[in-house]
Amino acid sequence: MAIRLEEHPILGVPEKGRKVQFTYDGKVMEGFEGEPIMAALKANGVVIHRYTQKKHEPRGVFCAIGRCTDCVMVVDGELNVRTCVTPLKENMVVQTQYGVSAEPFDKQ
Amino acid sequence: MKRYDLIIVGAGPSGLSAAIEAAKRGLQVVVFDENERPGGQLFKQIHKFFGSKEHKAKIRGFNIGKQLLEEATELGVEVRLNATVIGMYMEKEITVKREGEIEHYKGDAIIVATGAAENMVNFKGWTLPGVIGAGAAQTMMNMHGIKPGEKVLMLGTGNVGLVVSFQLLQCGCEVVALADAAPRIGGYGVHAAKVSRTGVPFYLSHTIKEVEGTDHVTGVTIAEVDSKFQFIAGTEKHFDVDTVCVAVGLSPMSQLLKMAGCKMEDNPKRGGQVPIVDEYGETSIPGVFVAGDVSGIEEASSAMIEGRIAGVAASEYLGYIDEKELTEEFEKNEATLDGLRQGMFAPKNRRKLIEKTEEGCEISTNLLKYGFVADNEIERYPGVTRKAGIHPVMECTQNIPCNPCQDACPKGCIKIGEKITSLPAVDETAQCIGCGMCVASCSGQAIFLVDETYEDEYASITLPYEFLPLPEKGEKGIALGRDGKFVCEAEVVDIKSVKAFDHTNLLTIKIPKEFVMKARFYKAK
Amino acid sequence: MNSVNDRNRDIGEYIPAPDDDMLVCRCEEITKGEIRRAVHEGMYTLTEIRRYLRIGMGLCQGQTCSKMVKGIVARELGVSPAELEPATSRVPMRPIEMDVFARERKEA
Amino acid sequence: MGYTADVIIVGGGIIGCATAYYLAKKGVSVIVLEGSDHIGNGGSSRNGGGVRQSGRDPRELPLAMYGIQNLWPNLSEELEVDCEYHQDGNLRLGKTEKHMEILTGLADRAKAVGLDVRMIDGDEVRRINPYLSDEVIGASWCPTDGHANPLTTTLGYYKTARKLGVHFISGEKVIALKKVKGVIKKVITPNNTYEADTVIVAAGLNSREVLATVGIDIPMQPVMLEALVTEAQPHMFDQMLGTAEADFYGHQTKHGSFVFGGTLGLEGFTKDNGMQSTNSLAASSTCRGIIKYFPMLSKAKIVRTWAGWMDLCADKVPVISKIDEVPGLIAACGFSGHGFGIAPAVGYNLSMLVTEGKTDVDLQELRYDRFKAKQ
Repeated sequence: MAIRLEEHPILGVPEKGRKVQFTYDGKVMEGFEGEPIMAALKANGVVIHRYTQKKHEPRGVFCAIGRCTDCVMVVDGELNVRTCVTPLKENMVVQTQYGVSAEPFDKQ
Repeated sequence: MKRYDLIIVGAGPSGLSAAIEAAKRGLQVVVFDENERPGGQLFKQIHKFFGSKEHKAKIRGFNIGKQLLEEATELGVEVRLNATVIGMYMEKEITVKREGEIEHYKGDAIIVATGAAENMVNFKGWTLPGVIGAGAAQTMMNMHGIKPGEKVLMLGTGNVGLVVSFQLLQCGCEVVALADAAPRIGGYGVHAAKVSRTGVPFYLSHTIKEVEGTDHVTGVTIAEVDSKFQFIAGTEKHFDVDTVCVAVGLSPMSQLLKMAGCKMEDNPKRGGQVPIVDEYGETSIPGVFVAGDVSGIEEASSAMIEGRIAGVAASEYLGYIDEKELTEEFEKNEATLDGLRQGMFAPKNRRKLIEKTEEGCEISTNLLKYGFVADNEIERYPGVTRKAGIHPVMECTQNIPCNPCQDACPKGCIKIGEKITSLPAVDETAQCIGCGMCVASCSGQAIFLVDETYEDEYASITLPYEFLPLPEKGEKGIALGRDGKFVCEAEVVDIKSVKAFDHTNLLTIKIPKEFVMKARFYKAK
Repeated sequence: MNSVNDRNRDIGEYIPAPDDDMLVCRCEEITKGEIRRAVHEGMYTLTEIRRYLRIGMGLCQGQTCSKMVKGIVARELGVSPAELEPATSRVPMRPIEMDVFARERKEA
Repeated sequence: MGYTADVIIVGGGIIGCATAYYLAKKGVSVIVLEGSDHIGNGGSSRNGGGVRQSGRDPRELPLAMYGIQNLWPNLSEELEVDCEYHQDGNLRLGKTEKHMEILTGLADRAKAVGLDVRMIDGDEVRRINPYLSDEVIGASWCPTDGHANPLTTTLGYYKTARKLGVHFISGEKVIALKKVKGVIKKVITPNNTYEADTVIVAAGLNSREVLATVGIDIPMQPVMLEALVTEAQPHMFDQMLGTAEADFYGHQTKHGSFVFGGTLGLEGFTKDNGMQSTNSLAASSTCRGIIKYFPMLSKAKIVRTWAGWMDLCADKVPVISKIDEVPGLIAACGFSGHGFGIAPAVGYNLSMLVTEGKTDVDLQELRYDRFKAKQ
């Protein structure tokens, strides 16, 4: 599934930063520096960003502009990072957030 | 603490317009915006704008954003990006989060132009990954070059729902359907028509019953609702989708104003909680103004004018201009604003069922219910005429404030007249040369060049085409009708992509003559 | 504006509805049923509902659900949504790290 | 609508709601008149949630101890709401020798009244709470202190009292009290006149103007305090925390968020816009204070800040007292920013005062007529 647009009929070829590596739950992935973490994850097929605290339900990107905070993940050890507005950096460590932890619920 | 004459919160269409007007009059102005790029929602709007020249019509939203930013910067406005205004306090103080620190600023005047936030509705499964706001879809596609999904259902047929559906199609996503609980399409008919002709079905009086999937969206079921919005059993329709996009309206993002102590009111006509303001946009706190969606949901073009009014008013408040200039400027802008607030979709006509156009033509009921004008309805409109030789056919069927087509035609074939909302009509005395400027200039993509005498057996249709890949000359495909259904075989005989068309390619197809009033879209085989 | 609000006035019985288990507040995972029950327990204002249930007190501070909550409460009370005063937003408009809050830029 | 009751309570904060609840349990009919639009809209829903004995003035300490021994432990079951009461101790932290002197003084006075509070060193502090920075050199430790959720507790009292038949009316601001034939009788609002033989004024700061209408004055002044709350964090500790300098106090809630109150140094001199708005400098100041003690919280995000006016009494302890000159009138106000923890005990004892004329806790030191000029 080609998620990234090679060329847009109106906007042309998307401008992107340099290609960098980051990890998602330990897996090495590639994305473009400066794009939101969310975009890089989506391009790699990741849609579940976290599981909720009470009901352990999956959540992903919802508003994509930093308001709803549903897309938060653990990034470089910091909790509740809004991945839709946080730029990707080289070697970032991105982890699924379970409640308020990067540890899956059965290990908490 | 750093103090400015004028602090503007929000670098969208209204904020930047306000900044320009104030800076022109000598005020020291700073604009803060939490986003990485200025322009607010303009940067997600890739369609051409409606309106007239002074409303920047036929320019694409993101280009308007760029123009405004350039103008503001040239005038010495400081535009601070990645700068989130986190609080507004007494004595017109704000706190801003920027570069990992908190900054304090005071303004002798403040204009709050924070725009709007998307409304949401809940349904079973609405929290699953893959259910997104329409704004999210726009952000992904137009800001980051990412497709929101492969197969998408759009909930909502207001302008946002329609425009975003078209944008999804432009990115190569499949839009399986548009659904809306309302019995009629809420947005501009032309926006609906350009989606419909690509083959996307509309389901009015339908809403989402359930989104399916365990850890992300795998399908959606919609069902018909009665006049009390209760589901009608047995009307369920299921679609396999990976994405559900929600576009159910906007609400003013007025929290800062309430926090600051401005008097507020709940005004459903303006979209929710809004500050109580005077005609210049001044709130109950002297020197605190608002402009744009934060004081009532409207189009970006109105937001720009409101911004200008507030910028001028702030200049007068601080003594940079006198009251006379304020009044003159106000009257000028107010007239422009009035121009936009006309027609079927004017704020005053919201929620009204309009049955006839200003010209007395019956409104297409098919358009309101299914997204396209039926073949037997189309010829009642003044822009739709038939004659020998090449000529424009303007399928513009609702009174909206928009007139670029009139100016676009170098030969004067198109008449709208003084009243900007009038439907375009053909001037029979003028001679069309087939240049296509009208086709490219129509923000609603509702103008076609038709030549019924192209060849003996064949007619040609020139249509606007904003998709990739572009078909090649000589390619054979099929022509679709306004309803998106197969009409006939078609051959591409010409493609024009010139700079003046601004990315609207003009595709000319050859079809058997009898389908000349039916075929309105081309699809490769 | 304060208006007289008699907490004994009859708003009828709480009647369970089939969609009571539908989530309204995505952040705090509060359902429609919880909101409806809270109204019948005497929480007649949006501010009380918020304080009682934590609805709108999560990461997004009610930006996503407040309009829906308003609709549900209004319906339960039998009033128009416009009559219900929204809860006042508070600083900061977006979540801010403590160390960022702690750093105030010195005068240039 | 009934306009008469056995008791009218002016003020629907936690004191009014708790008193109404305990009175209703005894079968007394009660009307509660709340001036603002919301129940518990003053300090009741704006405080830091401390249920402390340590650090209190000896005059109000007996109330605090009474509540913790008799009322708080079962409050959640009683009110059918999660009050989130935790009794896991209070650490009052010190970073300097001067801090330790202040703390020792406070501890000594509390011990004299029979409270288990002792001084501990930095290592022991970190055994109790390993998240504290090395800058902490010691603390006073009161193991029977704790914290609770002021919002659910206040609204829980309201909900349960309402269920027992207490008549609550909000948006009904009392503008005057009126005696009839020498005893209290009427409670007047812009809309209605209510009547009762007993009136309890528990209206926070507004109590002063209400009491003035029957010629009574209690010296108190408005002081704005601020608090803030973080996003939820993994569970770390359950103690209530404070500092010798009072630069912050707070705890981690059941939800996982940290609620902290803090000071700015300009208390008593700040103002608001009528919406109990915060000061632009306060949150930053509080965060700086917290980070010094809890460096690991520096990346925790603040999601909300708020402010509230406290009714600071001239001698910083409340008035809980019958008013001799106005038979039937009782004042319960001037809680000076530490009323939440003692509210159940105040409500319970006030209900006794009304129905039996006596109380379990001696309230003699909290009389309204104790304020005297210096000699």
